[in-house]
Amino acid sequence: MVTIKALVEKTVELDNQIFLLKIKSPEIAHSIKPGQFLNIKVSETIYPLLRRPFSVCDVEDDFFYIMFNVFGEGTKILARKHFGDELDVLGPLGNGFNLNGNYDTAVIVAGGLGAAPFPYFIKSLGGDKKIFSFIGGRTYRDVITHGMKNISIATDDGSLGYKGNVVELLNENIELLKSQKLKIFACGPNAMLRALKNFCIKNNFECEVSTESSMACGFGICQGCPIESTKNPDKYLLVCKDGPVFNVKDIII
Amino acid sequence: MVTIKALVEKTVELDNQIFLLKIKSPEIAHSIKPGQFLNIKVSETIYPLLRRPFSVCDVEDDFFYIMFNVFGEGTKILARKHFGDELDVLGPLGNGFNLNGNYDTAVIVAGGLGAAPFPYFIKSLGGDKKIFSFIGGRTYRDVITHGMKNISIATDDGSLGYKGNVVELLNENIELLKSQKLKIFACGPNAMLRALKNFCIKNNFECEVSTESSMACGFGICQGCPIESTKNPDKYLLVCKDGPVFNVKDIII
Amino acid sequence: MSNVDLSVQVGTLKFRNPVLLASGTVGYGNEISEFTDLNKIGGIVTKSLSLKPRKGNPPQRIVETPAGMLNAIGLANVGVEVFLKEKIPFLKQYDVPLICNIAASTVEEYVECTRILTSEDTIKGFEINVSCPNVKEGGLQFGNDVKAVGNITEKVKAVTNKPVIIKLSPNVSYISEFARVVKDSGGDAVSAINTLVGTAFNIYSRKPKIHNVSGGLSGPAIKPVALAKVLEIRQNVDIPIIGIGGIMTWKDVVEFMIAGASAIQLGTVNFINPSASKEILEGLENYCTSQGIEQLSELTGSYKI
Amino acid sequence: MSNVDLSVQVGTLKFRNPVLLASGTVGYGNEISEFTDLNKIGGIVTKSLSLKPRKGNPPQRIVETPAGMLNAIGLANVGVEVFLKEKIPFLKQYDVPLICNIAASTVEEYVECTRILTSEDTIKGFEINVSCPNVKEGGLQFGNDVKAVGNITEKVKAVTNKPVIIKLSPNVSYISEFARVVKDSGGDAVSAINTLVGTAFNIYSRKPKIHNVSGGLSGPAIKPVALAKVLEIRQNVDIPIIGIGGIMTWKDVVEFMIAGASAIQLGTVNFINPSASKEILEGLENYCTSQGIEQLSELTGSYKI
Ligand SMILES: Cc1cc2nc3c(=O)[nH]c(=O)nc-3n(C[C@H](O)[C@H](O)[C@H](O)COP(=O)(O)OP(=O)(O)OC[C@H]3O[C@@H](n4cnc5c(N)ncnc54)[C@H](O)[C@@H]3O)c2cc1C
Ligand SMILES: Cc1cc2nc3c(=O)[nH]c(=O)nc-3n(C[C@H](O)[C@H](O)[C@H](O)COP(=O)(O)OP(=O)(O)OC[C@H]3O[C@@H](n4cnc5c(N)ncnc54)[C@H](O)[C@@H]3O)c2cc1C
Ligand SMILES: Cc1cc2nc3c(=O)[nH]c(=O)nc-3n(C[C@H](O)[C@H](O)[C@H](O)COP(=O)(O)O)c2cc1C
Ligand SMILES: Cc1cc2nc3c(=O)[nH]c(=O)nc-3n(C[C@H](O)[C@H](O)[C@H](O)COP(=O)(O)O)c2cc1C
Ligand code: FES
Ligand code: FES
Repeated sequence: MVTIKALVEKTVELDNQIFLLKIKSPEIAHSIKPGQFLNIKVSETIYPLLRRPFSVCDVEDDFFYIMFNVFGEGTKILARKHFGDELDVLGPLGNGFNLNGNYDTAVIVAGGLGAAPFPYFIKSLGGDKKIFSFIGGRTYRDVITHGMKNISIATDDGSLGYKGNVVELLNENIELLKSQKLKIFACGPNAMLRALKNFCIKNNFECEVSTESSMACGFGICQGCPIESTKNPDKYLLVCKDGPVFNVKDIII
Repeated sequence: MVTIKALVEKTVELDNQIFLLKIKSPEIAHSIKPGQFLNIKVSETIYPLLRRPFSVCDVEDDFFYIMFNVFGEGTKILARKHFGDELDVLGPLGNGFNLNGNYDTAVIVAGGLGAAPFPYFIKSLGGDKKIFSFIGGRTYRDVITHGMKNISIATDDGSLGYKGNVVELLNENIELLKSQKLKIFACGPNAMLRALKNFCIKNNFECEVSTESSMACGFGICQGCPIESTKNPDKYLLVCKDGPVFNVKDIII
Repeated sequence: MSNVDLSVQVGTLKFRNPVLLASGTVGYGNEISEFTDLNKIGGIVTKSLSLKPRKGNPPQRIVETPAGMLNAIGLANVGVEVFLKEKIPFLKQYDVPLICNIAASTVEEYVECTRILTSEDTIKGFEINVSCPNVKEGGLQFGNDVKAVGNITEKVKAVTNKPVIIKLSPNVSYISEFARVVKDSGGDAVSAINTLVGTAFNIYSRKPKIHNVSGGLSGPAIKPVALAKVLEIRQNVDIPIIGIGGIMTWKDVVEFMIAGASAIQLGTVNFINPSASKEILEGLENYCTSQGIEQLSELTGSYKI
Repeated sequence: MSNVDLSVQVGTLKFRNPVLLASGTVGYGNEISEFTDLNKIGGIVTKSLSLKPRKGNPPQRIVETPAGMLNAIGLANVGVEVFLKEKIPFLKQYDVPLICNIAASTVEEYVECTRILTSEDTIKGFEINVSCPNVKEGGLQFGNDVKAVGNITEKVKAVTNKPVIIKLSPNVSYISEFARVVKDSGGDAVSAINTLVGTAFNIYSRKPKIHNVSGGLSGPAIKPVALAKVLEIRQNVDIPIIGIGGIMTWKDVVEFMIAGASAIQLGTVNFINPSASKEILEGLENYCTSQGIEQLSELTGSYKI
């Protein structure tokens, strides 16, 4: 965990207004794990005041990538960064996905920008596991397939792939899934994670999810990012420190 | 008086860290007079919150220039503007110098960045008046001669030109000055303007000075920029609306 | 034009839309009229007027702070007489409700100002400034004294038939106590908030950056505080509220209305974007259309807590 | 190292420099120690501790605002017992004065917490939080009640020989009245300020952005208000002040000291720049050198008004 002044290498705009920012930082690139995140100060001024959390999207040599869309003021500023601009990056933060375990098939479930952590995840998984990627979005414009493998798509409006949500699509493929020794890795909106949790419990699938929360610090000092724990109702877990990746059974979404 | 989104044409750094910003705005370039100023929003965000006032430094066709040094956050941001960047400009504001009058010689007295309004002033004066420019600074680094004519220099530390302040230098040249039908036009720090006022009263020289004040609006609605009037002690004048250029006799500096 | 009804009501005062311009941030309307069509805004509130002209505080009167500014203008104004003679004629040209803001050092002065101004037709109501932090006598003391605020409300109401709005100070423990006394004393509405007391020092000279030592903090920095004050009043007292504090965009206006404001005022933003009201009105209309809101006034106090 | 003496004194408490870390913004020191050398800072104040562990408020607990943030953590903490058992051992490793901040719902709970903690050597003093705006019982009510603050001060002092600092609420009409009662009741110092009450709404759902409805505003936005409160106390009551509110840089520290603070605390800045104290200490040293100041503590209350 360090704060680093890192230099922007380039900003790439994918189609449908998704941006990939390539940032140079050997310290982070060489230590970060898939599912971990970074808390980035997007300007040198007090506007915006707080850092912005982003999952590590990919890693190449001394560089790491983040993936985002222009949502509010912070991401608007980020999207305009050029080669040579300096960013103040705090990381690596949180616990990433646990790639180990007794499974042959990694099933990725991503909703919208929940796709962000998976390019690096897939790269880290190496070649010995099978990968199925289930990708959901409201419409075809929300579907992000960058860096994904073996892709099935669901859209709420049916404008691309299966018409329905991504958990319904998983259900459609339940026989295929049941035939695998699998572990599910998911990231996406809470509604999706909630449905997925029920699905996994019902089918007794192992599942890790990456969660989101408003954050100030990103490393455990502000207590701003509580998430309800199934094990201990008297104490919240912290998304930034105990997560952002949790076994889906450990949290109430 | 308009608010205009104007495009930056270029940013030039003179030596000694003085910047010239060339900005495209036919509306302003064709209507502004020397000594008038602009109130510029240097960022699109709320940081910094207020506009920043700058004298018009020069005008060329559809472009106008401002001259500044990096003083605080606002000017730091301005100094980094590139071709194509948008600025929100409010102007022309205030009353400029009165170029008319019964004089043959325009005597310019500028202290430090007080040099800013004079390139355009000199251009506007045309060829039929003589010009003497007296330029002061603490050291040689503060002396700005850009766009000036017929220059005499004073520095407090004697590192360039006359050793002493610029009003003392005027005094050294009192015989020459007295032999002219002159009008003095000045801009600079308050200490300089105060000394100059005494000098002009003593010698009965006509003199207009451009003053500064903290400002919020720049056009008369906030009452933030009072300056004491000699004629009416019960009411302040406003630097932004009644000035920034005043006959030196009308104000208490 | 769409079908959205932007009109709002504050007690008996009707405004074609909720966007008023705040006292002390638009003078008497002249300069801002070059940027804002006064015939389109909801209303305009004058700079605080006192019985006699006031020179105001010596400079420095203004200093920028993070997302805000401090001011200590000291109620510089032309006084009620010059106002009636020289400023009213300009304002008469427009079809815009004019609210006169009054500041005073004694209860009698509040009453006297109101009495003098009330016969002028162009004036549609009064906003009584009991909360200016930048003058030595009067001002803040009144604003921090529940009884005084009640007394002023009652006495001013007694000399005018026009609506009386009391502009409250945020520099108190419970602003709703003040709103309650205003209601109980016959006041028609409250404006919330005036500026927060703040200061800043020059670290080299060790002098306050503002000649008056402290000033009033305004701008986006104070928006969360202003919203909380509006909500506190709304939850405790049944009186119309004009919301003020840090409004920059139409979104801020919606937030204030949700929290309980019937109308709002634009202050500091006028210095930065003197045509803000135009963008704000467009934004409000689009918001209503997209949200299926027919009457903007439905928003008032519509928070879901 | 230069010859500048950065050490300061707050009552009988000595700090090697005025830079303390504020309650609730550094937990119990573990995480921040990766960025800030705890052996170099002036002191550390714990997250508010209560007698029993507290779960705190449900999310959303945090929202950004212009140059500030709202929080409603709800005093989530491990409770005094777990603190003594699990957190103290870590803090013991460092040579840094530890101040325990205590929050409670009743006077008895404040007393009981202090009594339990006072025997722990590592703890050098107490900061009593009578001013948290984010809990339903206790908290703000105490902070807005002069008598209650006096009573708490007296009762807590009675069970400890260690210095007792009362952390004051800014959400009151006259903060100096509270500082006075602290002094009169035997308190050793005051901390000013805790957060300002604020709120924010989602304009689409019309729900408060913060689950607790309102939260505490902190960060640069509140700096001018905090400075004015410190100045008000300094001008009216002879009691040491720890200045808090919006400090981001060494310049802010100097401003607070000029206004009257003997020491300061860093809050929100820790989230943005967790090694801020290092830069601040360097800045203070350079400032002193360039200004010919031999003892930083000379600055305290050195305003020229
Ligand atoms: C662990 C983690 C990983 C994330 N990874 C990614 C990613 O890889 N790609 C991506 O596009 N987004 C990601 N997000 C969400 C991302 O942080 C927000 O989209 C971003 O902060 C929006 O900032 P803004 O200034 O554009 O929006 P604004 O709305 O202006 O932000 C205002 C405030 O709200 C917070 N905020 C807004 N949206 C979110 C959100 N969804 N989650 C948490 N806080 C939010 C901001 O941090 C800021 O404090 C992640 C969030 C978390 C917690
Ligand atoms: C009519 C007028 C004309 C001016 N013309 C020029 C010019 O041509 N070139 C130039 O370099 N400067 C000029 N100035 C001064 C210029 O406005 C300030 O240097 C600039 O605002 C500093 O902004 P900053 O953000 O860099 O500094 P900061 O210190 O960060 O600014 C903080 C606040 O203080 C105000 N401020 C700081 N210095 C001054 C000052 N000297 N006068 C008034 N307000 C100030 C800023 O406007 C801002 O509100 C002029 C000022 C006025 C009033
Ligand atoms: C420069 C300035 C002058 C002001 N003068 C007055 C005044 O004369 N009377 C008054 O009631 N309020 C006055 N105010 C307060 C504003 O009307 C408003 O309540 C406050 O600024 C908060 O709103 P804002 O954040 O939108 O500016 C003044 C504010 C500013 C910034
Ligand atoms: C997330 C957060 C949690 C806080 N928790 C506490 C607390 O438990 N006890 C307390 O006395 N103050 C608490 N505070 C208040 C700070 O200690 C400080 O007084 C306030 O934030 C103002 O300083 P700042 O602007 O530097 O943040 C908290 C502040 C924040 C932002
Ligand atoms: S974001 Fe601060 S504790 Fe998690
Ligand atoms: S700057 Fe606003 S009145 Fe002059």
